[in-house]
Amino acid sequence: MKYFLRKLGLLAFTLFVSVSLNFFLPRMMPGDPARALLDKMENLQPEQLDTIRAAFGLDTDDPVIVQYGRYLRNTLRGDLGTSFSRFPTPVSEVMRVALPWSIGLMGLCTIISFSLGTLIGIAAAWRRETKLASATVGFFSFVRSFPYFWLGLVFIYFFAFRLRAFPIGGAYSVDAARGGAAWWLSVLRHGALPAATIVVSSLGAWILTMRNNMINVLAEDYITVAMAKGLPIRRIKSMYAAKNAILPSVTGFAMSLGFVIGGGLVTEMVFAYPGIGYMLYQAVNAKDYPLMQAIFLFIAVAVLIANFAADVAVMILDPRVRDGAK
Amino acid sequence: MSDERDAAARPPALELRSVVKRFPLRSLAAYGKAVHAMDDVSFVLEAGGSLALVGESGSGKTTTASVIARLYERDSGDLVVDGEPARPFRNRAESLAYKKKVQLIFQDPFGSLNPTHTIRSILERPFLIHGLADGRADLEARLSEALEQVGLSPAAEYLRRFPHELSGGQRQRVNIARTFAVEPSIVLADEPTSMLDVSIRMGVMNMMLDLKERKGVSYLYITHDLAGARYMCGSIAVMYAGMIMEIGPTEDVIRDAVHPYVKLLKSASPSPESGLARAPLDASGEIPSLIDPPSGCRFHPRCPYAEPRCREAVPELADLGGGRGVRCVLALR
Amino acid sequence: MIKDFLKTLVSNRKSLVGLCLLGFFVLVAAFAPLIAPYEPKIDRLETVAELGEPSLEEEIVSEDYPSDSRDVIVYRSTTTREYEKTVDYFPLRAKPSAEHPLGTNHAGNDLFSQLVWGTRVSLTIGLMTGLFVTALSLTLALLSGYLGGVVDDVITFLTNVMLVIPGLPLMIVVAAYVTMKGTLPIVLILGLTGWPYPTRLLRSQVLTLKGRDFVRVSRSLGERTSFVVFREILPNMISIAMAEFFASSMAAILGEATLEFIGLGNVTVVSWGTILFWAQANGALLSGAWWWFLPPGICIALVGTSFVLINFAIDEISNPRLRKR
Amino acid sequence: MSDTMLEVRNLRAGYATAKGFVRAVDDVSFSLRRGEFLGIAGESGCGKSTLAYAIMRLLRDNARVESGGLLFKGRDLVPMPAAEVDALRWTDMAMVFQSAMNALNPVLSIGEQLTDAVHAHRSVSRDEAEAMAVEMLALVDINADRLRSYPHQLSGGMKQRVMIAMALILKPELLIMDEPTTALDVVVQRSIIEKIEELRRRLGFSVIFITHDLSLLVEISDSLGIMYAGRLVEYGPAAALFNEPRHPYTEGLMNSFPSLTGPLRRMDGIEGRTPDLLSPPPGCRYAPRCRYARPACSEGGCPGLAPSGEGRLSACPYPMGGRADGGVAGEGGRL
Repeated sequence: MKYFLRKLGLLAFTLFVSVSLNFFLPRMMPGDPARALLDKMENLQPEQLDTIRAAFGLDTDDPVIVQYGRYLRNTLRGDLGTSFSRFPTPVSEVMRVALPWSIGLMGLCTIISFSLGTLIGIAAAWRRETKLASATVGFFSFVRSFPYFWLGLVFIYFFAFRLRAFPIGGAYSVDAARGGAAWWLSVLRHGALPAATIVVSSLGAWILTMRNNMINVLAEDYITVAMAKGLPIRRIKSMYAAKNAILPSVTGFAMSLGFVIGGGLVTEMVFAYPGIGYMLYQAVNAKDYPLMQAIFLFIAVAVLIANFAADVAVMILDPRVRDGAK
Repeated sequence: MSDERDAAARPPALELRSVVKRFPLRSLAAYGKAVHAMDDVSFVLEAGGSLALVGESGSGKTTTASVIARLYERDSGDLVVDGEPARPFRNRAESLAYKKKVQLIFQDPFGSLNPTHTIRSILERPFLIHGLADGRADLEARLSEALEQVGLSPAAEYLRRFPHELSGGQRQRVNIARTFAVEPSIVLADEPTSMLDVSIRMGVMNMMLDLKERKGVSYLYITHDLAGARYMCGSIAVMYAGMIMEIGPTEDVIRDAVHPYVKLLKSASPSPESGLARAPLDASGEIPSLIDPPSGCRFHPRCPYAEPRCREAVPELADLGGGRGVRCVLALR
Repeated sequence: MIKDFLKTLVSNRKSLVGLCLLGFFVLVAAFAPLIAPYEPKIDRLETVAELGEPSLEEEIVSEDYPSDSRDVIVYRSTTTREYEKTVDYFPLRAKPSAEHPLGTNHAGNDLFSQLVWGTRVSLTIGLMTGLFVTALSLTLALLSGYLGGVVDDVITFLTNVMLVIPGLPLMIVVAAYVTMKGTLPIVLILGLTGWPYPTRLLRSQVLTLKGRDFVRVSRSLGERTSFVVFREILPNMISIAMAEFFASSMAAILGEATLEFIGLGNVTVVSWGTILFWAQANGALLSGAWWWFLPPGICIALVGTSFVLINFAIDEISNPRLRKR
Repeated sequence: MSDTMLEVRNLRAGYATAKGFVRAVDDVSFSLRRGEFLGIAGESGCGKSTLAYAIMRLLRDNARVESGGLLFKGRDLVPMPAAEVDALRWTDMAMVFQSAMNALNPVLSIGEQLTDAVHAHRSVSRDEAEAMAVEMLALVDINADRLRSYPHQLSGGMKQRVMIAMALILKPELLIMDEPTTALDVVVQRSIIEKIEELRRRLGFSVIFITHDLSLLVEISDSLGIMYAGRLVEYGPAAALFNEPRHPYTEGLMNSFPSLTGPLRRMDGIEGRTPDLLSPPPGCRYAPRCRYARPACSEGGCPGLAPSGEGRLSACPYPMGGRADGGVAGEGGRL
């Protein structure tokens, strides 16, 4: 329980830091990006100008601390401002359209990649003397070094452009009626390449982490004891080796998850997949700061919550953590 | 081995009076709690004498050594070295002067030599820090002497090596050489042989006894092994859960222990002469947590003779005469 | 000890391959002007030939455009002699050929030259960031691990917070605000989002070392804190700090490429990331120009692999369990 | 039915390292009677753990038995197929490991770890297995409610008692204990040893108890084997070995434990260090450290165990009395 509360506290504080970063970043930047932007965009409509002014706190003479208070209150209420590239749509509305795509794509990919990578890592450690194991490890440590977006480009080139097996971008076919079987099929076909990109790029990290953890655990005395006890190999592998080896993996979810999500964003950009990653790309190009910040905030919150879930999972798996002994 | 020099004229080398050391727990949930590592610890180490501090793991004996070496400062109580009460250091000179007098030997021969340095750069530090060598040539001579007096010769051969190129026994000899390099008057030896191979322990122990004779230092010898304590020291103090339970001349305490814990320790210690026919232990259990130590006498939950009053108040260390003291209500009868 | 470490690094087959690979790219970066056939942003070759005496007035004698990619202009100058200047324009979006081994891009720049010059920029940014991150996290780790107390609490807490805030989106947002152009801001952005993980690892190493007996011995002998930290603890952290350096450098090279690819870096600089940016912006994919976007990615992956290989060996040195028996 | 539980015949075993093959157990032979308590003493690196793991057929991938036989109740374990070994292990012979801290799986409850051994070998219901676990825990004085506990919730001594309960749960006839009390405090160590003695009397199994602490073994063993640098150098009844060591190494070891109650005298231990098994010295491996060594000791092969009377075996060809000078302890009679 102590552990749970401590993690909950950290979650709350990290949320607060993310929200505050969002507010202070543009105000801390040297060279005043707001003024630069205003000077550059003379042909904006007055309402759009107001949006920008509001985003940077240029519309008011209130001291920063008052603006900060107002910002916190608004954020808490879900009011994230107005997008000025899609004026006058509120940012939250813009995000609502993009979210399901991202959650579907990245959520699914993360789960697939984590489970698959963990399983392969277990196998690679269990039979680490075999050629196949070292080849797998070698291959994925090489693949891991490719940038996500580049792997996406390669996939588009080979599978979409050359083989024409998959569409080159987008998330669904506009020809099919939304919600119908044909439409769902097109969603799958559109999602296949981006999903493959994310899974292939992130798989290596999970495999290597799990493999190293497993190798460490396999050297423990309790594995020898389990062998001596004559337990079925399946039980030794799962309840004695993997259950211990997966704990650091789940804890390490924090770092890796942020990385996978980041990679997922860029993958969306490459495939023009209408999730929040692609939206972030458009926002960056249009210098739509309110939208950009809202997207960052959302991603941060999502990662934080996923991490918290991982912490809870560790608590369930590891009795030592449950007792606060570790 | 227990021929203590006539020490009446000199002040004791070391005296502890009611020293207390607690380590507050830093976590929020344990706010206000502390590890009671030393509680009301008092003893005297005569100049040129040797006192064994015997206890199991978690008894606070290592903390005692660290407090005397002033790696941590005590919370309360007096620490008197060579008749001078220890006060907070006002400057580096005072701290160095103290450290020159009191030196520690650590338990782990593998961990106490920095693997990235050669024996030379390890061993020359004490001379450099305390300014004990007069020029390069003198330093060389002193380095050789330091190694040779712990039985490592030719010295030049060892100076060149890295710690991982030495055996455990050789490393512990280097440690001892480093300790004696500053010519301390008090040596605190924290289980110096417990991690060595059995067959070479006696060699290290004998060497320490010889060094003591030659240098006239005083030993505080920390160990969990009663027989080893008897071999090394004239007096003995048995610690349990942060407190001294019995103290006195070694032979008296071992032959005729008063405190039930000391009796237990004695009957549990391996002793081939006693054979298998010995009586079984009459107590069980393990050392209590030092975070929530038992009320009253710390040994009462395991003590076969415990009475209700043992639970209520901590017994005083009763003076039995002949230099013996016991912290137990039984001793008062 | 350091010598031993390097010896082990060279004697391990994996790390030897890694070191060779890295060495290759470092050489390419260092000798870019010698290796690359052209300057990275040149789209034409001009040759000037002397034809005759100076004239009284400046005039163009003749203009000839024998082909789309060649202008031949003959002109006279008043002070010097008569010149013939031949300008050979590089073809745009050319396929690989003898003159342009990796073809040219939309602006007629030679892609092979860009790749070679880009090595310099990408590697510099990667290694500089790696150095910056390692120095920063080593400092924080030593401060927090050795001093403990409130300093440790604050640094640990900040590390934990920054650890879970996703790095790339933060980097994107920060980069979008930055108006300065150049290499330094990128190094700063990558560095300031890259320190938490290495700091955490290094700190736990400091804590382990601080508890080792040789540190206690050192203190009981009367060594100064600075000696304990820099001579007793630091030398024992070399292998782990090296590992963190390579890991951070790799993350930086990937991060830099990603930022450049999104267009958040300085698109006028030639690096592996910007080559990919222009490739994407000019539809290299859908015109089948694989020679444009494949090589930079492979280079990134090869450098990354070299770091991974070197780190495998460092891991094996510091973790005996992973050693092949 | 034969009275011999285990017979080790000329066993050679070792492991491959980066620098070469280390023969950690070299030509070791002894036999163990039903119900006997055999103590094997030796310093670190003498091969005593390799011997234990070889008997259990638990040597790791890089280690192997080179030659020799391990006859367990008349059947040789060395060539036995893995499936048959699996059937024997834990049901007929079990092992208690050095560090109970690391020998228990931290994420499974004590109950699960006790019963999964039962389920692996007997087809019993969950309740029956649990009843067996409760019974075993009671034998080692641990309350049944500890079944739901996890290892980190137990003290060191309790963990080691759980390990003993786990080893005995299928009522094996042979129990191998590899330094089972080394990491424990003296009082706990003593109570564990008393517990093993009591259980052995009640259940009648044989014990091979391996430790570096000779002073402990002398009190509890029926027979004693002394190992040095991979070789068994002396073997015989514990009391006889203690009172009258016949091998200089045994004498040296005896001389390494100061006495708790006997007369106080200077003890010398043994000079020098144990040899590197990658390149053992020629002749008797103990010769470089032996105070009685003659030139002939450092030549030729390593002397093997030979009967030295009264059912005792010693690997020193020179009987104690005939040595160059009288031993410090050997003659005088210490007690």
